[in-house]
Amino acid sequence: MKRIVRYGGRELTLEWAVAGEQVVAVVSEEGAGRATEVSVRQVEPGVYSILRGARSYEVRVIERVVQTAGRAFEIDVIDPRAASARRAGFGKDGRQEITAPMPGKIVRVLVEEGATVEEGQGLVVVEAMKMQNEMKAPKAGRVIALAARAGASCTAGQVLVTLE
Amino acid sequence: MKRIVRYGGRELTLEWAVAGEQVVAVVSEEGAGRATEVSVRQVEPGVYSILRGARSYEVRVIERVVQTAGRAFEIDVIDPRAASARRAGFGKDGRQEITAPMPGKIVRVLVEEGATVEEGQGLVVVEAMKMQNEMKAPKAGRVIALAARAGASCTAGQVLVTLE
Amino acid sequence: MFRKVLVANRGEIAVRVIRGLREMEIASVAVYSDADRGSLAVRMADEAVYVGPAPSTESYLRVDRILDAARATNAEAIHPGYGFLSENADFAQACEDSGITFIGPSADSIRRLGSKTAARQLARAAGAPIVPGVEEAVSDGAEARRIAREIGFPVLLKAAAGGGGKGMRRVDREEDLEGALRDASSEAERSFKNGEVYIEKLVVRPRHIEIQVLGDRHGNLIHLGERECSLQRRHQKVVEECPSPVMLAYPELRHAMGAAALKVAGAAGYYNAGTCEFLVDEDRNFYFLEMNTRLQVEHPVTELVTGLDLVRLQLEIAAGQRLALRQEDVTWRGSAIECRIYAEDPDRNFMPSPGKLVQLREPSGPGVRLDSGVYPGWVVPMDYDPLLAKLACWAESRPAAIRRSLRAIGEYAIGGIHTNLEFFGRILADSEFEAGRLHTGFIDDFLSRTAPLGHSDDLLDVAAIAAAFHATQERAAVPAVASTDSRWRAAGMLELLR
Amino acid sequence: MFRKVLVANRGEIAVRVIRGLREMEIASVAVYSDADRGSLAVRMADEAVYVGPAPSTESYLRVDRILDAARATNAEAIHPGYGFLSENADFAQACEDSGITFIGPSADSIRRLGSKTAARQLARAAGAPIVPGVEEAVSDGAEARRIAREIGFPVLLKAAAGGGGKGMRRVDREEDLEGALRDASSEAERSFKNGEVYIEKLVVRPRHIEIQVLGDRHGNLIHLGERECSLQRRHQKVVEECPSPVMLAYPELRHAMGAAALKVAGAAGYYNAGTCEFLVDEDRNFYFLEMNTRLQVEHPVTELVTGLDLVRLQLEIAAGQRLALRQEDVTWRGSAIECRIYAEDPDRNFMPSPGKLVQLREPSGPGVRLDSGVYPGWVVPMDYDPLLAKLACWAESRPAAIRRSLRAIGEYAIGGIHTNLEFFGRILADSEFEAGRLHTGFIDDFLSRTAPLGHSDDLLDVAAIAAAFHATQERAAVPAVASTDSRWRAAGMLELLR
Repeated sequence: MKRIVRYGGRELTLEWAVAGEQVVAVVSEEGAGRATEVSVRQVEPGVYSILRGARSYEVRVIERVVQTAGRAFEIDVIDPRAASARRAGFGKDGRQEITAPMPGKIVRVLVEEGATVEEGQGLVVVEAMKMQNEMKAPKAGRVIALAARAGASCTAGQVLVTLE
Repeated sequence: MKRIVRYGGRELTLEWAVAGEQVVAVVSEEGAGRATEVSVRQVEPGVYSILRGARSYEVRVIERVVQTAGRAFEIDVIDPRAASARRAGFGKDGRQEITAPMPGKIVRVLVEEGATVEEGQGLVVVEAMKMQNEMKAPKAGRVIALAARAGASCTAGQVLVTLE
Repeated sequence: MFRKVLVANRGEIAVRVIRGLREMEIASVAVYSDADRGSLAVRMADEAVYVGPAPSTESYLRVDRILDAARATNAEAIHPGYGFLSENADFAQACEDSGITFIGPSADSIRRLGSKTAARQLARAAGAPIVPGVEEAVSDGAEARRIAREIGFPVLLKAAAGGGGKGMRRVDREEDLEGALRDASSEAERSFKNGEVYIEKLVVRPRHIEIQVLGDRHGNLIHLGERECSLQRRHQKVVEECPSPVMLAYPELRHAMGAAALKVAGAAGYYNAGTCEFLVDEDRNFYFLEMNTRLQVEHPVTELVTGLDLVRLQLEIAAGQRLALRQEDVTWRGSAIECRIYAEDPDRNFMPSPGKLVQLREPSGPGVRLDSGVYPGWVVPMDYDPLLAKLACWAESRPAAIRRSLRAIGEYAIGGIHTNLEFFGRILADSEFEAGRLHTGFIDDFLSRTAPLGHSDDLLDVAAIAAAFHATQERAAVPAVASTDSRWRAAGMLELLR
Repeated sequence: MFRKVLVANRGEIAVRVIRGLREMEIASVAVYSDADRGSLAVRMADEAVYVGPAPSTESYLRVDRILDAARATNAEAIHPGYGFLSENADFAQACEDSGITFIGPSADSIRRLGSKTAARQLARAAGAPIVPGVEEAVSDGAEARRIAREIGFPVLLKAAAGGGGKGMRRVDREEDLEGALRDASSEAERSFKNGEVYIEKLVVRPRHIEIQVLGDRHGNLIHLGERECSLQRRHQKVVEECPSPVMLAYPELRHAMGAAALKVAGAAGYYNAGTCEFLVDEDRNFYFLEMNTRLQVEHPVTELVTGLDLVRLQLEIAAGQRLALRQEDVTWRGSAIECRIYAEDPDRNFMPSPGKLVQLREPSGPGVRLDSGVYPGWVVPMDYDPLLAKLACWAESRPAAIRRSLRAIGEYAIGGIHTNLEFFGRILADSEFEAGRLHTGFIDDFLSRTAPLGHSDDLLDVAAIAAAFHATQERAAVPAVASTDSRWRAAGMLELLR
């Protein structure tokens, strides 16, 4: 089995073979490879008990999030054949999108479309779980799109304001 | 929806309709029917929160076993169309089958095939979880079949000895 | 004693009260909004009554619906928990008017203590020290500026009816005053239906220490010692402990502050469990801040150290019983630390993180108490405060309690939403924390002086293998049962791959 | 202190020790058989080493493999837990010979106390009262008959090397003696590799009360009070508590029995945690039975009431530290009750019930301590003893501890296998139990004088609806999210169906 694994800026190539619950894997990064043998047992849905030598790890996987040893990794696993597809990224032009940091409710909109704003000026106030968060302008500019209405609810990552 | 429900010696007929998570059901037993309305929410796999009026019940279902309010019911749910099929029972002839009460290991066989035994005489000793249980003859008779071998493991309900 | 009690709350505190009721063989009635039909409280209660849509203003804050639910189920008393209607004098009054016992102080006590400004006047009159500041609510920016100039920046804006940091703002520069005042007031209005805000002097590097008091309806009043709650973020408590490290060094401070707390409670004719909050400066001067006239979120650390059951005591007091306990009967054994597990993302400025709790493994074993309001598969609503559970660990000494907490945090796994679990792992392992050098700015300092946990490539490899395995699981199935020899079989392949 | 310790055990006690080690910042090494690769202990330990096939004689009882595992991981000490090798003097010796600290008493102490016959001689010499009987192991039936006639029926056959009721038989009639002797001896041989069995007089309606002792390697020896373990089935303890109800009425008995226990331990040159078991008759005469030279299954009740951590004390003692604790420092606060949750079917004569644990909800909250060795999805092996977990509840008083235990049992749900959970619900609600009138025959009496819980048709209807719903779920799907109005919508249909 072979997969490409992306974590932070890094890209690892993983090749492994399975015998029973023994897994022999080679992790290579920028040409250099390290071989490793582990015993993998799925103990609960998405929960793996991994023994590497005597060392015992409990690893929890939910979608991209991998938790182990009190740390959380955000890992993308990509089938080499599909790898290219996932290369997309945001092309950075002059525009700046202000997105909702969490699912919640828009309690106040402090600017209007077309308005020019200072850096750090408040744009929108979002509330979730009784916590208000004021979205500030990351830089001076003009509001070219305003998708936020007071009283409306929003999802995490939803674009509320676009500056130029 | 309609189902036949068997519990202990009793047979209930259940008819119900669903609206959202409201369930209106009529339970009839030997002609007499009682109507009831409950709110059913599956909160975990096989776990149901049921509100009947204000009364709150947590009900856990695993195969035939239904646990609620500190009690366990063994309930068979039968589709009326298939009902007849489930009517089978054991025809009681002179024979008596002694079955393993639990999965375990046969540690000792105390009789031989063809031997005649007294009521209460020890036949086979089964061990599981460090607990030994001696299977005794429920009545006097002759061993006509002996499926138990010392050292062999057995499953719950497996026939070990047949008396006549 | 009551035969049936309604719990006018949700989440972990509703579960806590339901447990207490069951242990007293009192029937419990939960109330629930649309968001909470499947909540743990509803699952555990003897009865449950629907009180409206998800927004608390349409359900948990609706006095009429709560009272209707109590009447419909013939509940004899109502336990308000904390937050929501717990410090609402009109609600307490409405309960009594409809012949239902409010499990809390008198409406009159709540009124006299509910507004911080009034409470501080009362405290000063009773002879308890208070923070320099102005006790009248301020409305317009001009007045605010005048007062702030008087007592000097930095100042603190606080909601008069507030609690839990809502409607609270620190203001360091005059130019920020107006905006902060507007936000604080509107947040206060939204949270407490009372926009009143006042201004006070900000004590530098203070400890936040509170005293638990307990009084019956016959004038008996005692204190159960302190809780140190200095670890806060956005004025929201995060870690609480008993005893306070400063009291371990200066035991007499417990008695001095206890005496001050009893003065305040006594002056307010207080009964029920209540909490006097103080700021303590570096010279151990203490200033009364406010009194919370209900069960405190962090009551478990007091229960663990004193061996008392505060919920049961509340019920006995509400039923008119006399306190069997005298001050000299109260003893403190060992040390307890509570961590508030919030649905929030420490890596993204602690943004709330509602959503489905896909995986859950809860800690247990010696000295571990978990008061949780969640279960695997529960969808954490975005409509309420982000508290999921409280992890309270007891041990013979503070260092042992810290190590036990770290052990329990290591066992605790929550998947599907972000939580501050890992953050607690870092805080409790911090040498400043272990040294007990705490103050309300501790967490901000901590965040600025420390970095998130690093990791070895070995650990990354293990994580990567698990992720890849999980992703391809359907095809490369993991056997459910171990095969004895497989353990040795694969050795050869290692060569092959090298 | 040690840097790394191997835990030569499995199940809940392995988890308990691993937790203790983590709290002392000592690395833990678990060992596992084929049946335990996915066990909670393996998941929680820092390291885990495979020691063989499922049968304990090929894994957990293999001295050579345990020692190899310790050497391979550079463990400095071995904690044996209870059962398995914990009371095996040769193992203790083998550890010391290979330079690994055995966390327990000296091999010599184990030898002197390991055989009950030897232990009783030692106790008598030390001036502790013992049960009338014969101290030599009996082999053939003729000798057994002679002795039994001497002391009179009923008599008890006990494995000299035994524990936990294995190789133990009550014999009421002479004609049953031979068969019982054979069974007891072979069971003893199988369980302890020592078929020695002896005979003693059966004390009628005795309480089983034990004293926890604690000694260091410098001759300091104290006791931590008693545990009442009278509730037994097939000589297997089921419920244990501290304090004993009889000591609540007669506190001086604790000190008398404590003194006797210290005599025995002192005479054996004992160090580590240990337990002296006594029978107490209705006139409160007590007789020394045996000493368990290891951590006791039911140690949590002592920890809850004394506030001490027995595992940590064991480790400190094994590391050669002096006991900081003096007898007068030991205090007892409140009351604790432990229920042993077994995989067994009360409706079928408590037959073992191994298999897959499909559902699991564990209790928590105030005063609840759970020492569990299982998790949802775990397959309980048939190769080992059926103990799944220990539920220990603490409260200010015995009645409160009983009600708290009942509350916790109500929260506790185990699905997929049979357990004795419901049985505990009945026992703890029993008036005889509440009155504290306990004796080793209590459970048999209880079973004969009580009937299983009944139920109303209402409850059956609810169960039936859930079952039918579950069976048809795929088709009549239950919405994951509540629809507000549906609550009112269905009303009409009710008419329709009538």
